[in-house]
Amino acid sequence: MLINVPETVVADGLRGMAAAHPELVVDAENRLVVRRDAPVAGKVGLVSGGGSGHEPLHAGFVGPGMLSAACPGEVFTSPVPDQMVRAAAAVDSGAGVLFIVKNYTGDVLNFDMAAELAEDEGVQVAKVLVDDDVAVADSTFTAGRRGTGATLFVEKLAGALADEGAPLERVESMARRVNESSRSFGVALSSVTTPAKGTPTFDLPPGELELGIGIHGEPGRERRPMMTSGEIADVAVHAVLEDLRPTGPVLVLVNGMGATPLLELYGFNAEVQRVLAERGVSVARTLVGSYVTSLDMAGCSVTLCQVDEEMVRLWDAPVQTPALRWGR
Amino acid sequence: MLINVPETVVADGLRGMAAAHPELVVDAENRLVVRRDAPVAGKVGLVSGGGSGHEPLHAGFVGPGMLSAACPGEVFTSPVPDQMVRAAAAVDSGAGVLFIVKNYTGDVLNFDMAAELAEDEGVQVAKVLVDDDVAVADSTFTAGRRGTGATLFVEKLAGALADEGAPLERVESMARRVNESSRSFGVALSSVTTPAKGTPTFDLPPGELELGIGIHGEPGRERRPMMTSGEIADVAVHAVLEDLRPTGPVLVLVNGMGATPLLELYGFNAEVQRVLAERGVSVARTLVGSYVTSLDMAGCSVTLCQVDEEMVRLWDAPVQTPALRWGR
Amino acid sequence: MLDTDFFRRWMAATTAAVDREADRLTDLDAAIGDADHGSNMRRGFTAVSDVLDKEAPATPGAVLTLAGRHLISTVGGASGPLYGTLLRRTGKALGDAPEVTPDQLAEALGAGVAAVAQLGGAQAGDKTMLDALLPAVEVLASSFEEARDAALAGALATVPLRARKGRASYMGERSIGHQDPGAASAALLVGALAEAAEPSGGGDA
Amino acid sequence: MLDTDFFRRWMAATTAAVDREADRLTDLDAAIGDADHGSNMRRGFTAVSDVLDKEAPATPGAVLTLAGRHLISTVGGASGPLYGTLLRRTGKALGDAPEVTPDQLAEALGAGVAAVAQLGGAQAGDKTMLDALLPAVEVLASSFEEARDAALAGALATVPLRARKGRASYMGERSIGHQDPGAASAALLVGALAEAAEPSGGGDA
Ligand SMILES: Nc1ncnc2c1ncn2[C@@H]1O[C@H](COP(=O)(O)OP(=O)(O)O)[C@@H](O)[C@H]1O
Ligand SMILES: Nc1ncnc2c1ncn2[C@@H]1O[C@H](COP(=O)(O)OP(=O)(O)O)[C@@H](O)[C@H]1O
Ligand SMILES: [Mg+2]
Ligand SMILES: [Mg+2]
Ligand SMILES: [Mg+2]
Ligand SMILES: [Mg+2]
Repeated sequence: MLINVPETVVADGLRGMAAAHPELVVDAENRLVVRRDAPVAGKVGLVSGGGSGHEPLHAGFVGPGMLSAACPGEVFTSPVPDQMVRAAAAVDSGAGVLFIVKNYTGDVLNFDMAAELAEDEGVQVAKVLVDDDVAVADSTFTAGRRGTGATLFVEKLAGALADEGAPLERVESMARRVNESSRSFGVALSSVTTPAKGTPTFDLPPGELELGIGIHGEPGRERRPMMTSGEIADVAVHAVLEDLRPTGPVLVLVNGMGATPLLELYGFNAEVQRVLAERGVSVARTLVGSYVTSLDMAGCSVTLCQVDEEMVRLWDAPVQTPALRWGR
Repeated sequence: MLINVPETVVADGLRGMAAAHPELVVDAENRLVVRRDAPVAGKVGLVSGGGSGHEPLHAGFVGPGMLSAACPGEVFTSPVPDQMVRAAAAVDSGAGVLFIVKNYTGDVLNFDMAAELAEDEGVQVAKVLVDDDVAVADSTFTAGRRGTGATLFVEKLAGALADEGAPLERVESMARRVNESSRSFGVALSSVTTPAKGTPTFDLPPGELELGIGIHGEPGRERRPMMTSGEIADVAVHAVLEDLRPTGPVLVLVNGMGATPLLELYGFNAEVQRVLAERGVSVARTLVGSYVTSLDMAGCSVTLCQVDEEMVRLWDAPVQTPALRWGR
Repeated sequence: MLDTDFFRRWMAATTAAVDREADRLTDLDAAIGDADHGSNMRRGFTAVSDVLDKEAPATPGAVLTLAGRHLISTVGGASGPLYGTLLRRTGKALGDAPEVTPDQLAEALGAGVAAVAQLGGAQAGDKTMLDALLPAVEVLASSFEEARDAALAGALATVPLRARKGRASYMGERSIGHQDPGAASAALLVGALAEAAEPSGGGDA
Repeated sequence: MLDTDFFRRWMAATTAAVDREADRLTDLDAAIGDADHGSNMRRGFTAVSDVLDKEAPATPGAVLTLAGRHLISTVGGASGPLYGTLLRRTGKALGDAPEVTPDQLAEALGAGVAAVAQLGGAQAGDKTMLDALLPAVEVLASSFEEARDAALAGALATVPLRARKGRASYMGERSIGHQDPGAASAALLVGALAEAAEPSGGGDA
């Protein structure tokens, strides 16, 4: 691992991010990354956050057209309420703040506490939960589906709408609609090694893979002998489509888990597109890259989001963040 | 590995890239990625290429403000002359073409042959060699220093100058100047596994690292017990500065080799900036990310490029490629 | 009677136990979670010990509410708000008495555990920290040793359970056969009561 | 006399040998290079065999120039231009005679090897394919078997050498103790001559 000591990994990362991104305010001590021009008058603020180790999510999505601020927690550990309260205060222009929360017990509890505290301080707060991972049964027997790749879609589309000056309830309902229109499925080809533990979280011998993994090194639901990229695309896309059943065009995110070479990820995208074509699903836009990662895990995930014209327009809208940048 | 069969890795990757980047012409059969609007009237064409497995280098740098075309070879194998000849024909507007060649025997020989053939077809061709890796002694006992991270600087700055309409000889001399002003040093924390071989190219037990590695899984010059991120920054930056001895500000590229988490890379950047400050070197701009990679290798490299005002202006100039995008 | 110092010793003994057992807690979490429970608990209780040294709260209730607030502000994850709420609510239930009886503590901790159940929505048998806390609270009024044994037994009894809450629930059937890390750390917290009550004092106190 | 068919058999036998030995060549390249020499050679000679089947060139010289051109167009890396040049220049030196003597072949291959040395700038002892090709050319006029043995001995003699050219040169001292992959493949090419000369014909011919 390229680290000093496990205890300073997040702070070190933030110091290094500050040096590379003078266009952001990076507060390494308080664990906060904020758009330099926040609060933007009249604009709804978007705050997200979660455990570190998923970079560029979330801090890499802070900037015009996407998040107003991000709160990075310890590695794979959701941030504490103090961070979100501070972030809300920093980005609220009076138009209110939307918390975008991935559905993990820790994130939900900490953001809930933060929302209460921020409201005590006079900030109007709305919350949206992201829960797109079809590998988790959404039932009374689980904590509900996990939030993974759809987070990127929610942050991008809601961020674009907020930049247009939409009020909090419209931004919130767009965020909710994006989440409801999105589903993901992930596959691990290797385990992940956290700085604190120093050895792989689970044993995954070469020649085997885990289907239905999350982004925290949780083992998946099923282990199989190695499959080809085409077979993996079949499994992942079918799993997503079974749950989503889109009736219109989709946004596609073909996401690398961290250690998967871009060359392989592009090859996997070719297979994902094949399966979508076979299933008659039309593709509005495709994004390929390692955006919602799990440290050094090898593997990939597929996220689909059914979109209408407004959503495509919001996707295409200008964005200026470290990790996503286009338009204008 | 997320692949179908080793034989189709490059073609599969290009098909997937085509689906994700309609703004580029991706010719999977002829192994060519070209700016859609090429040839641009009056503009010098920039063609680069090399073995695949280093993505986003080079195809991810094709677009306005950077390369006109890229020629991807087999994994870690330089492309064949036919590709460069075809690329030159596709991008030449009459203003000539610059070949940007990383200094490896294979790349040099294939681009040399291609230059001869393209000139036979009436294209004016200039060539610039990139050889920035200080880990290789540049002597009669080696094939000369390898080309690594400086390639990104050469392609960006020469690309920006070409976009301004500069003639071939000025673009060529800028490319040469950028290369002469740049030095790199790389470190591996794990080996690399190529699709063709399927097992790690060299043995690197956890808890050890290789100093002075290249981007093809060649073993480095020295093996050491694991070091902290700060110690690695000391070694890498000192090695670069010893050779470069900058007298003015520098561009900094803190580059991941493929499997290094962005969180760790940012942390490493904090250490690189510390060493530069200790050595009194002022930093003009910093780029952090996995740009010149070696498949699934864990590790990092540092590239410094001494710059004057013109070079900073060219760095800041708009660029619209899959991997680098800013301005305008 | 349990005075303020007893509560400080309790927190100190918990900090020492969590520090000693951090790797085991993380390994348990690696099996069915995300391999951070040990470092989460260590980070949190180190902060608790630091702030108790600095601020020296004057009552049992104040010790626990301060500890709880600091867990919430430093741990994150699921365990931060849950353990933070546990101690904060227990502390609040103790009011501002300078000393409390074991019965009062048992009752207050019962309120704290109920708050955890409400916040997290978990029930007995869901394979969470509640499976160690609930049986401990029931016997706490009898003796700290009995509570410690009940918590430990409760933690071990999570092994055959299938998780229904928290991260382990994602694994479905595959969560069976592993001890819940939060139940294991809850057993440490309860066990530290007995240590704090020993004449030698608990932990580094 | 060596007719056009002999040259086709030579190429076929080389293709078969390279195919058989591809993993070994790649392993040699993994030790001091980038682990692609086997797949490079296999890709190239597969293309050569395909085009020879399709185009059926009429003279020994035409067989080799066509083969060389296809190696250049399909191999890439350092070995593509070098092996391509070797066969192309050898073919050109043979002119358009319908049959050639072993002496003529020896002389022509000498010209091909000289072209390789010029293109790559390497000399004997630099730990490259030349260390197998140069000794083979010297004895080729005597017999194909002697040439095969000389090439093999030359390839093995690269083990103690320190590389000065190509990718292995980056390793400096650490390149010592490994056989050069290009020298090993050159020994296969030369060895295939003897196979092609056997009555049974070489490879899949
Ligand atoms: N809903 C819940 N109710 C009670 N306890 C829970 C709940 N969810 C999780 N836990 C407890 O939290 C523990 C995990 O804590 P930790 O690993 O620190 O947080 P995270 O799961 O966010 O990584 C679990 O072992 C379990 O005992
Ligand atoms: N300058 C040179 N002259 C002669 N042969 C060379 C030279 N450079 C490399 N070679 C040969 O090429 C072989 C490597 O070929 P290959 O692995 O296919 O290409 P690459 O090194 O580009 O990966 C080396 O083992 C060596 O024999
Ligand atoms: Mg966690
Ligand atoms: Mg190669
Ligand atoms: Mg955990
Ligand atoms: Mg090679």
